[in-house]
Amino acid sequence: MGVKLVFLGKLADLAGAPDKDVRGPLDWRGLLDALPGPLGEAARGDTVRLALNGTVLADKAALGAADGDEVALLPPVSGG
Amino acid sequence: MGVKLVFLGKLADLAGAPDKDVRGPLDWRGLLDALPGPLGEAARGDTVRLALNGTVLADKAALGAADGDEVALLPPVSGG
Amino acid sequence: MKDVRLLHGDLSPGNAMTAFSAAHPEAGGIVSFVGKVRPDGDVEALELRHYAPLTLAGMQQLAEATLARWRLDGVLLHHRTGALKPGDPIVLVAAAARHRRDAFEAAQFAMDHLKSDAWFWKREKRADGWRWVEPRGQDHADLARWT
Amino acid sequence: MKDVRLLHGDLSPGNAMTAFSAAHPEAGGIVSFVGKVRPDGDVEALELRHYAPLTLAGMQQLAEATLARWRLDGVLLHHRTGALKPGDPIVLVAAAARHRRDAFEAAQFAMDHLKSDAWFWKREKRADGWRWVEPRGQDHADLARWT
Repeated sequence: MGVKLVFLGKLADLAGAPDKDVRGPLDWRGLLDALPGPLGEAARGDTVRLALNGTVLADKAALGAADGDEVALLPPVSGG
Repeated sequence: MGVKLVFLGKLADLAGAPDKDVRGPLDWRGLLDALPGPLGEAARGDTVRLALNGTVLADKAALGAADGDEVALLPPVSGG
Repeated sequence: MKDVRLLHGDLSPGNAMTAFSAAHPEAGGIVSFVGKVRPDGDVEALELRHYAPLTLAGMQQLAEATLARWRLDGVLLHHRTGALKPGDPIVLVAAAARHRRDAFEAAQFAMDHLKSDAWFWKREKRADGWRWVEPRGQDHADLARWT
Repeated sequence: MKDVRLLHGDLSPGNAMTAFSAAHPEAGGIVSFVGKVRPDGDVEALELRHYAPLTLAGMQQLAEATLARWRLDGVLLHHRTGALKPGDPIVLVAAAARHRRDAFEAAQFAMDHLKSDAWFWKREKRADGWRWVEPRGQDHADLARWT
């Protein structure tokens, strides 16, 4: 059991899958290393936020995930 | 057949009836003469408007009604 | 498209909105307002009077003015007259539009005018008898927003 | 009172509004907004995705914020997720209040936030395939009104 990355919206298309398991522990640098090309670029963008186990992070660079955690990558939303 | 006066809202209470026939022709002065005490005072008030045959008069003093016409006295409205 | 009615009998917001929505499949958004006789306080009954030569024609003009001012697919104005009891719907206003902001503003515009600039007279019965209602200061302020 | 739902199946505005109105007999006015998949243009299908750990909780917080900001008897937020086709209702927002101005503002506040500040992701299918939708400039402007 590693860290589960969940890709929302257009990020799922870039990832080619809705989620992906990576080995923990995982910090912001490790996350970017785990994301290939366009997906990593998107993750760096100001409009993409991160949630760790259902809590949105105020500062993405403060990510600290361990095995069993879920990290969601949240691009700009659009509802209604 | 005279001029039919129609009293709306609280004016019907003051008049004691929803309408009243008076002899034509009828101008603004004649209308006030036809309306006893509190009803005449109310008619003079800025918030009461007049309609002649379904058309609201811009100037009450310009009233000119003949036998067969209908003059409505319209106090402040309240809907919805 | 306008759907303007002066109703002497029951006003059914649910049925009216279902029909209005079906009549406007092209609209992305529909805003509605239902006003009811409030059952709180001590109001036992309410009576709405209108003046046939003016009231419906004035509502039609209000609908036209609303359609002219915003980009709408349709507008609905249904207003009761006659005797009502607490909880009864008095008025239903709806606006269908491509963009929701237009629909919200149009519905408020129409409602503010029905409240204090349409040919209705309303009286309420309380324990101490019937009393004619005049618009609140807030109603006049709401209306003045649009001028 | 708040009625907040994330719906995986059909959203029925008529039934939901009938129940909401019955749940708020004390309210003098109820404003509703229904947003539908527009059948104009060339949108063939629409998909709404959500993120379970965030979406419903965020809607609940939005309902609380709406109740805290205006004097309301109740607020309703129903939002679809999953696959939709043109004409399907996506979202229903309603606010019940003593005074209509509160209800109109609250419904707009809730809707502006659901549109561009709630955890949904929307994509549309046209002749040239699927495309993810981002809020319009107008949506951001509508949201900024409330800050």
